[in-house]
Amino acid sequence: MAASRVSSYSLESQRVSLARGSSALISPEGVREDGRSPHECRPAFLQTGAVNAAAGSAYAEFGQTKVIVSVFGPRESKKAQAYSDIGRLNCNVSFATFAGSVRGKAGQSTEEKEYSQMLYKGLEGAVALHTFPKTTVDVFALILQSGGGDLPVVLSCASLALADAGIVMYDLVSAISLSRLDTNLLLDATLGEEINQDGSLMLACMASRNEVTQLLLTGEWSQANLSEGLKLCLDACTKLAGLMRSTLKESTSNIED
Amino acid sequence: MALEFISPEGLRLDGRRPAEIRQLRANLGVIDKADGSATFEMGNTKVIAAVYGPHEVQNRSQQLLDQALVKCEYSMANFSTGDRRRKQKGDRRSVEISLVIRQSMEAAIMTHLLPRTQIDIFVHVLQADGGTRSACINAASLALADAGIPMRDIVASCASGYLNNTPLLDLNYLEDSGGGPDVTIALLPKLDKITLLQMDAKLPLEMFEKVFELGNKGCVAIANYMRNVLLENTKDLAFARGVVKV
Amino acid sequence: MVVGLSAAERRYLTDGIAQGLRNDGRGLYDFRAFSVELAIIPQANGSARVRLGATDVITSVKAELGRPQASRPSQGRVEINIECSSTAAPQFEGRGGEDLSLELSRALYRSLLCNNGTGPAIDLSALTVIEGKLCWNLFIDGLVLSSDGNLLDVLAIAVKAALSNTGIPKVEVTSAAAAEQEADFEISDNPDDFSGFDVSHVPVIITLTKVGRTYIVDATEEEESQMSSAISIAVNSAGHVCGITKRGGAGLDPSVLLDMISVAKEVSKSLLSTVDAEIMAAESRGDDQM
Amino acid sequence: MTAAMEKWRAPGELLGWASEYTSGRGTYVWNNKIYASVVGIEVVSQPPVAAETKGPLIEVVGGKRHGAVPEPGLVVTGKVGKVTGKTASVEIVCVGSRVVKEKFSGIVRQQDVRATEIDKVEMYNCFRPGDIIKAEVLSLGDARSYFLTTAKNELGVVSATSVAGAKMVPVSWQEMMCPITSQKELRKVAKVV
Repeated sequence: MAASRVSSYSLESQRVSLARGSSALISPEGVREDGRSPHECRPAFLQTGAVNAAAGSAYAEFGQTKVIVSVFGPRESKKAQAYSDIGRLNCNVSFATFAGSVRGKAGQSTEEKEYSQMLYKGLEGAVALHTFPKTTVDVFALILQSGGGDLPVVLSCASLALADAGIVMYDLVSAISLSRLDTNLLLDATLGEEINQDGSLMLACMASRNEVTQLLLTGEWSQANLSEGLKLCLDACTKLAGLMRSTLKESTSNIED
Repeated sequence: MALEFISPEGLRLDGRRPAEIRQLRANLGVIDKADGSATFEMGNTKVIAAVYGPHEVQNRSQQLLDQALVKCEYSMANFSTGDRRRKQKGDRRSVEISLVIRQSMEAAIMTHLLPRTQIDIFVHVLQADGGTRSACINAASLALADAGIPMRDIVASCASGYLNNTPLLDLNYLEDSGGGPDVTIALLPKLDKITLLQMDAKLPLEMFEKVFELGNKGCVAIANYMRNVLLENTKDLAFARGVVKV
Repeated sequence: MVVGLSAAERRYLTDGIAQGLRNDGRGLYDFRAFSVELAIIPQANGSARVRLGATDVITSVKAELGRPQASRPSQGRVEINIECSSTAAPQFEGRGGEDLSLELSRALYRSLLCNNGTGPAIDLSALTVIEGKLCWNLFIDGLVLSSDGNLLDVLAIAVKAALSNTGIPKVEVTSAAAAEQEADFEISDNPDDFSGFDVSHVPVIITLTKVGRTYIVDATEEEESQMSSAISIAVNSAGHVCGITKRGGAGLDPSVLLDMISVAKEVSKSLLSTVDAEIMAAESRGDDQM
Repeated sequence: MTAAMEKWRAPGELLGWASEYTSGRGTYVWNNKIYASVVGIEVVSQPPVAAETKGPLIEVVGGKRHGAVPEPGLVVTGKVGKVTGKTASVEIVCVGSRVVKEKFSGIVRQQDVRATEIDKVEMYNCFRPGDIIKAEVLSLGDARSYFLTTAKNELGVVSATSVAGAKMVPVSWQEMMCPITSQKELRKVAKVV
């Protein structure tokens, strides 16, 4: 997976035309719209410590999708919810008004609520809640640009921010999505591919413990497609986890020097 | 009058006599998880009620030291009315009806026997064809009885109106929106006490006497029906437990 | 409803499941008996009430004429909205039930209609009247009256039953107007020429709940309170997987995941047949009632 | 030590078998394997004499640690807020030696102020709003605050300002004196050694 450092503000003029026949999305030789091969992920740029006010934070860029996550806490649960003797994770995902092609994406609030729930479900299994009893860790994710595969990028970036905040975790959570255009599986799909997809699969997993924490699938899948898709996503998640680990190590070591 | 509510032969739009109540149907214990539950149907208006409690008060500030705290929530299903657009749950009309139901139920429940506790009454309208408020009160009384909560008397309620200068009993949606007055009464039949009396639109005083009288008779009739249902239910329970050899 | 299980009850439940025994005597992969009633909401185009054990839900399908989406001129739109009534549990009072309602609505939307409505479950192109200008919009509303676990599976059955009971009135276009103005049309309201819905492709959802190291089908609320993780898998009559939603926190080993999917496929065969049988029975009961 | 020499670890990295090592801070055991649970440097050291397994102790330390969280048994320092007849509310400022990023609220109940003559405790003679106290976390308390106790000699008021505004000097375990007006005020004083 190309882990090249794309300069974070390179504004390629990739116009994404919305209504496009699926044939234009992948050429006969199997090259996708943006030049990648079907099983190749988008160039990723990861960086921790993006927000110094937060206990921990991370910024992630996967192709056109740009996300920033900041983690606060563990701190006292604000409105005194019911007493709970283990820690609480409070996740909130919001879209910037300029995130989508149309300003203030319509139906944003239901999508935001849904993404917040899914972010919580994806991270819940990876965070050792018993190490900060009765307090809450707040995870605020902001999607700066929605270029497709927003949820998996938010998940990976959030787990990076949690690690950067020093929260005790069982493992990093890396996530990837995959779109199916009749039989060919396009890994780490862009917005254009996602709109014309026949089916999609989003997987979040704890790579080194080899455990799936979140799985969402839509569209009609035969068994063969399904198992191949799962395998592709698992490999991609392991590679992504490797990249996340090196990002974490670099950021801490250059603080030392 | 554009719409003839009463045909020359004295029949209403749905074929009822002016002083006739719609078809009543009720059954108890429809929700296993609830302490007491009941559905109540008046013609096409169908309502389900569930009672939880008496249980510990959720927030200490509302706790009453000498009596039970009765809380009620009324909500309508999205599909209950013709047009699908239902407002959010906490809209004004639902809050007002919840308050009305709570007041009439609180008058019947012997709250002083259950101090420092809380009784939740939840009512959901499955189908609305006029008189939803009355159906909810009837369903709530049955649910409370099913939950074994001590009550001075069951609360029976029904609505009556006045169209084509004849008093009508138990209005359906068409008659309700026919522009005439709508008098909703909730009654403790044995104690002969009114726990709820609401009327909108104008009505001359002597006419009001007649409509009110008709409504009263309607409530008494519904109360008798509810008492039979409760009797029947208790017989089934006794039979199921083998106490009574029927 | 938060089930107050004592430690002993919890041990009894989890150890029982580990040995393949469940509190109510069912096997690990057995469904509870369920009953289906059709056409219980007269104002709706189609409605159903399904009771599975103590879980009780009502769904209604309403069709309204409207403009199709710009990006999908040749298809009607479908919206699914589930509501948890406070009668099911005191926690659902006020805004309490909203999170669960959103989760159920999205899971159903994802499994039944797949992404942005292109799924094969419901043939949306049959909903168009005039391409690009006029189409039927389906509003599927669900209401949970009483909940004893496994809500998603019951709701899926209820939606399938409601759709099978749905009748869409025939629309004669009296004057095919030019592109922009409104075409005028006339909706026939005699029930005979209502076009029904082919629901054979609509999938059923099987939720596998992992308690300890074993997973079970159709968990009651008590069993759900002990779950470490749960997966809802939608399978249609062709045996294809139409949607997967993972709930619950703990991670799942991918191999276990694949086993769960195959078990779901196995169970779905028998469930699909029982659901169709129940719907058939309900329809015949419905006819003699009419 | 250059980065290559030290072994930087991120959460989830396999460190070794539970049979060979004993897991220390920053690590956890799962399926008898030891994994790292925080970002930091892997340090292997001799096992503490008490540890039952003989393997060397493996820890991941030095990384960024999340803000301190009060836990039963830890000594915390806090500022007294409202004092009522039965309780004194405390704003916990630091846990052990680490300052807290955002304040936690705790309360000292009448029965937890001192170990002797518990029912004759008058709260306003033990604490005054604005005092800095050292207390031990008794329990996680209820939904709003932690339960704290000062029922040990080295716990109680550490510094207080007198009515005249000067920093008072402890005289006995129950009194503090204002250096300017030499007026004595009653406090539950901590024996700061």
